Amino acid sequence: MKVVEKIEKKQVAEFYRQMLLIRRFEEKAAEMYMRGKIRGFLHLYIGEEAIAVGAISVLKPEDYIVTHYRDHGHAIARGMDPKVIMAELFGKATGSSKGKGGSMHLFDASKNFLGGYAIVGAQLPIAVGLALASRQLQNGRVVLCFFGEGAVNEGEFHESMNLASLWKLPIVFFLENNLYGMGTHIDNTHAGGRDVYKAVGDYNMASHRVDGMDVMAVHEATLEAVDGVRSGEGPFFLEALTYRFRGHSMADPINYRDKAEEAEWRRKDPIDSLKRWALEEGVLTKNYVETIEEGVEKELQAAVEFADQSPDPPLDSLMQDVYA
Amino acid sequence: MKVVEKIEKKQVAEFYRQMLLIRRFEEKAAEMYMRGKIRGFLHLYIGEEAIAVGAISVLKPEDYIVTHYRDHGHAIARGMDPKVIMAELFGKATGSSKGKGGSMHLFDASKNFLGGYAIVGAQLPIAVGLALASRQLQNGRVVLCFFGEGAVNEGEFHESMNLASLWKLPIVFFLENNLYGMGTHIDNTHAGGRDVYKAVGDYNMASHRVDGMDVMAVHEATLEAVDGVRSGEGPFFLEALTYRFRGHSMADPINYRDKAEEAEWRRKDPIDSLKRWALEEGVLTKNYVETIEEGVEKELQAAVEFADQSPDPPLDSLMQDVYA
Amino acid sequence: MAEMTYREAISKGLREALETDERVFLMGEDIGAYGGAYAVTRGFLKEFGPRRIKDTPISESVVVGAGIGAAMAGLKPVVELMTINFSLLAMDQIVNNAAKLRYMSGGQLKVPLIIRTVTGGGAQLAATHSQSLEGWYASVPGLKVAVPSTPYDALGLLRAAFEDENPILFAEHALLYGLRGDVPAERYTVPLGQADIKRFGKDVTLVAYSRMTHVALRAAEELAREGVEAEVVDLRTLRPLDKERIIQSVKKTSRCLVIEETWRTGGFGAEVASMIQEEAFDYLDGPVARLGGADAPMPYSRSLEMAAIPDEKKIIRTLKEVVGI
Amino acid sequence: MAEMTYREAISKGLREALETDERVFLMGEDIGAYGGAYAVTRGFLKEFGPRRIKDTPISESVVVGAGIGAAMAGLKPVVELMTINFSLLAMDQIVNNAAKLRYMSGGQLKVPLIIRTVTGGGAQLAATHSQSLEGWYASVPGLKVAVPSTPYDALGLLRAAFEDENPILFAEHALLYGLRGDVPAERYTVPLGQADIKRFGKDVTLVAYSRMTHVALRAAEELAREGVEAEVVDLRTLRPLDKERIIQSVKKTSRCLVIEETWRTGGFGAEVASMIQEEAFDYLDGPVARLGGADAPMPYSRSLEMAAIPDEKKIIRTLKEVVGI
Ligand SMILES: Cc1ncc(C[n+]2csc(CCOP(=O)(O)OP(=O)(O)O)c2C)c(N)n1
Ligand SMILES: Cc1ncc(C[n+]2csc(CCOP(=O)(O)OP(=O)(O)O)c2C)c(N)n1
Ligand SMILES: [Mg+2]
Ligand SMILES: [Mg+2]
Repeated sequence: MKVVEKIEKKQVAEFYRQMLLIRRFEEKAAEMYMRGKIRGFLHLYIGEEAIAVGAISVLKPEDYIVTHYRDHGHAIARGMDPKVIMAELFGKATGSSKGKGGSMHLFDASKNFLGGYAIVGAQLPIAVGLALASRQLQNGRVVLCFFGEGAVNEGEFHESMNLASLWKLPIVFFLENNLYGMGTHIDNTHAGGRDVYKAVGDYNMASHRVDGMDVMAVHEATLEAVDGVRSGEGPFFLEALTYRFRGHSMADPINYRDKAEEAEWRRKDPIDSLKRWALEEGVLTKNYVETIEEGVEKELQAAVEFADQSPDPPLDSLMQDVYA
Repeated sequence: MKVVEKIEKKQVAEFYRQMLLIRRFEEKAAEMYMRGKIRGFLHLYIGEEAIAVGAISVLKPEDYIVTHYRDHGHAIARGMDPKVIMAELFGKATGSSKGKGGSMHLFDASKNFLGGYAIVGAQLPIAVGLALASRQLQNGRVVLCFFGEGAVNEGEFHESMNLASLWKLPIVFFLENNLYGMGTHIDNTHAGGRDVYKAVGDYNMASHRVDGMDVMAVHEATLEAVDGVRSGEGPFFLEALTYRFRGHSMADPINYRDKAEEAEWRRKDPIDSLKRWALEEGVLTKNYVETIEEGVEKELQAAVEFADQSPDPPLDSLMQDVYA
Repeated sequence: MAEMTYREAISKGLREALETDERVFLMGEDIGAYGGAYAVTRGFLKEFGPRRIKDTPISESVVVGAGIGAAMAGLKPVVELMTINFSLLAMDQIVNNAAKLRYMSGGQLKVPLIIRTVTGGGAQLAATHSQSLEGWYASVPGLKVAVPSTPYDALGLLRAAFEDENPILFAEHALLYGLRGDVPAERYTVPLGQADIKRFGKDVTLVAYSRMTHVALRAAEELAREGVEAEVVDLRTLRPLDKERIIQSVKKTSRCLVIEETWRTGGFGAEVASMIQEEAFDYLDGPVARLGGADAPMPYSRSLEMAAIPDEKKIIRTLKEVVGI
Repeated sequence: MAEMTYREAISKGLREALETDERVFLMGEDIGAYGGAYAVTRGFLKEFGPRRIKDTPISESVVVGAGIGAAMAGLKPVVELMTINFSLLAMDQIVNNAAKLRYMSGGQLKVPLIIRTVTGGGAQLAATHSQSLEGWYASVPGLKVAVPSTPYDALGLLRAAFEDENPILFAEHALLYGLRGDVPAERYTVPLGQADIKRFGKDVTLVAYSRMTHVALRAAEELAREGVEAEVVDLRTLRPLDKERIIQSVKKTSRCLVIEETWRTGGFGAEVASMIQEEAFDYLDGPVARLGGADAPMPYSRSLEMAAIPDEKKIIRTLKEVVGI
């Protein structure tokens, strides 16, 4: 665990709570998927929680976030209510998108959480536009944009890096490099090798790599990145090395990964690590940790109940919100 | 003029002949455009002749070429008959595409000249595919792919660089950097600055810059590039600095460029330079040069006559060649 | 009342918006220093400065995506795609983001974006540069599509587009920029979704839009000399589609020809024709006929291109051979 | 005769081609190590090796473009686009290069490329992942579009695609992969451009394709119980379109409903309906009716999604209310 100066116990506790909330939320979601309560594509963020939690903790409420379809973690870290997320996954009228978006398309405009994007790379141009608005309006807002290493090979990645840097827009591009895009390893997709963060030098963009399994490290790196970006230095590219413990989606048999590799990464579990460290260093007491854990359980219990008991969307909502 | 060892007089004469043929062909085309014989978009290559001529001189007949809409120079350098090109520009049945392609879409399959592409960047993926075929068929063919610096900002550029390098395909990517894409200067479009050739390091691709006004230098650089590529080293990226002496197309009023800048580049005229050098160094005699010039004039006279006297495409050809 | 060109009308609409609404800015390839490929924004960079008039790299996808993002954040961007042909490179952003973000967010978001672009053939630009793809966009829920045929409509529709809160594809026809027409001095708008009867007649309805409206009008003039009075309905927007006005006209005339420039097969004219026979079958004397572009890529040669695009002669021939006028 | 699934039929077709034609290779995202998002190519990498089965980066445009280039150079590539939704990112290559290169070169070039992709909704994948965009491609001259509904047709059309020298979009329906059906042991092909009467009847013609064929067939079964004999025409390919067979059927039944999954407005069904009333107006008892998907982005919720997609009930309701059965 990275030793971060000035970090408060309260913050550590909150990191732990959020990461656990995400983990348990998704375990519940997986369970509900098996029971047919959730359908379609469900992409779990399990293993990667430190990134969303560490990074988003740095933002102000007025800052923007966009991300990919693997978006539960970011949504929860941004403070979206697990109830409305779970309800959305259940396709209910009380869901964040009234049941129309589903797992891949979470939004909370009130929190400037402007979406999960299910087309790989499609959120990058959107991030550029949000940052452009911030620049035009001189309102100091920063955009935090998450994406996977698979998205790096899309043309839109290139166009977005170039334009963001050319116009010195306030964006932190946050690459969640979990080594695989579906079943395809980065070595088979990225000519530039595994050090993706170095590849943006050609766009005249500053970049940095951080341990994606260490919430403290992610927090600190993002803090620095956001500070620079907010002060007008132009976009910053952060890469976190991480690993998804589960398959790409619930449909993935995961027959393309090495068991030893999986085990190695599991040993770096970001939640276990934080807990161990916090207890060992006396940052958190066992008691407090248990209180957090109970709180999380209760919140999720309530979320599932809420989702389950909520009504389906009325059929006439089918044609609503097509136009403003 | 770069001193290139081992170059034969015959080759120098041929460089001069081809460059002059391109120059005079396009001057004729511009004239015919003003007279309404040619319509649509006409993009002149004037000023950039050294690139097509120097680079294409290196290829074997079985190698492939693709390029952009500014394609007369490449077509002529590849040995396409000016007659059929002019007829194509006139929209005649005897044109290379039977009058259907026009200036932006020249093709000569018999010479593996596989086209001018009018969508910026669209030839790059095609080049990847041709090279992939060469690899699959193990036939040793190399692809030479031309594009402008404006195309570098398209997503397809990125996707093509990555895939070509990842699969180590036999392509020479040839960037004709004439500083402007239509009216927009490279400084306003490319975050990485003017040294575009350096930007491909991130794709693990070798690259090199050459003086695009010096046919010898272009020839030599391409020779080296093609050798490496043919021997299986993967793609190579060549950048030539150049300048288009005319507007983007015949419709361009050119009010975005500095007159001093234009004058400076005109002083580097690749055809004048070669002629001066060849005469001064005694590589070519005045007499021989004049013979070449007369030959070119005659050839173009014949081309214009051929185009002018050729019939329009028959109306029933409208629906031909939609399908194979 | 002032006479101005289609180009000037659009420039005027853009200028008005830039002057009155700080949220408005323009972004696109060569709209600044170059003045716009079709000179619509000539002088704008000087007048409004680089904060409002943004030259972009040749990167259609991020430019449109950035427009969407900026619109979501409360601005009113006008993105110019030099021609509709290049919109294919931004199609995912248009179809999957601009059109769907509102719906997918359960109504939380709005994307008040105008995408200006140039459509149509007829200038011998050949296959890749002569397409009329607006019909595809008109089939996408969440988008609106405007296709003005006159300076009056262009300005009125553009004003309406600035007042609208949805993503709008605004397709200007390359061959209409020089067209002159009257434009009132006082402010007006042309609502999105209101077709216009450009000529009244009782014998047959010609449905068209954009440049084909003028072709239809010329055909109608010629028919009038033969004593046939054609009514010309100019759709003005493909989505929303003013079904009512079309149907009213067809109910009156009992005969209809739908004219469009794009490939006949699968063109939006098929939607219009289908809709008409669905809604007015019992009023029809015969099938709703269609005249579209040739089902071939656009050829470069003048004579072939002319053969590929509907003109007055083809309209009259179709009316005689198919509609039975 | 063997029974196999739609998935197996397509795998079989690909395998045959790989085995018999050295020019054939497969290329796409996750078709190798992962075995294909819909498991069509499971085991192929092991069987044929990485020279024939190429996993690609997530770069739709260059993957399709590379397929075009390789096809021009004499190979027979099969490019897989994981779903048709992602084809939007390769649309320029498909529409401007694959479809037009032959024409623009005056017939010098050929692009014998197969683009396999997955279309359709119904699996609660929401708006960006549930589109049926094949109709757009079917409107592009130079392309062919196959949309098989059964294992038999899938294999037969795929074989025909391998024999064809043109670029072909081969759109498989996500919900049909598990469908079982008979496939003859001896080699056969299904020619591109030949619709199939999947059920004979005299009272009304139902025109459909892909998964909607089955929905139409189920509706027909139900109607039969009420004494109405519906004829079900499965288009099998949208381009070429088998006008003759459709018209023949409509001339017999005098009534017609065209069913498709995509948004009703501007769908390819409009082309079919327009064409029918043009060619068979005098045989029709009433308008050619259309039933399409809701004019909204696809919602995630099960109940809303079901409301958005045509089903047996909606077919029967439309037949009763609009066609007057
Ligand atoms: C344009 C596009 N192509 C393909 C897909 C299918 N797809 C969904 S996720 C994915 C892998 C993305 O990998 P990565 O960016 O590394 O993110 P990760 O899933 O690892 O978080 C693919 C290929 C898609 N959704 N969009
Ligand atoms: C996708 C696309 N966008 C825009 C255009 C319009 N356009 C044609 S050429 C051009 C400039 C290209 O500049 P560059 O690549 O530098 O080549 P140059 O013309 O300088 O040779 C533009 C914007 C196009 N043809 N295709
Ligand atoms: Mg990944
Ligand atoms: Mg240039």
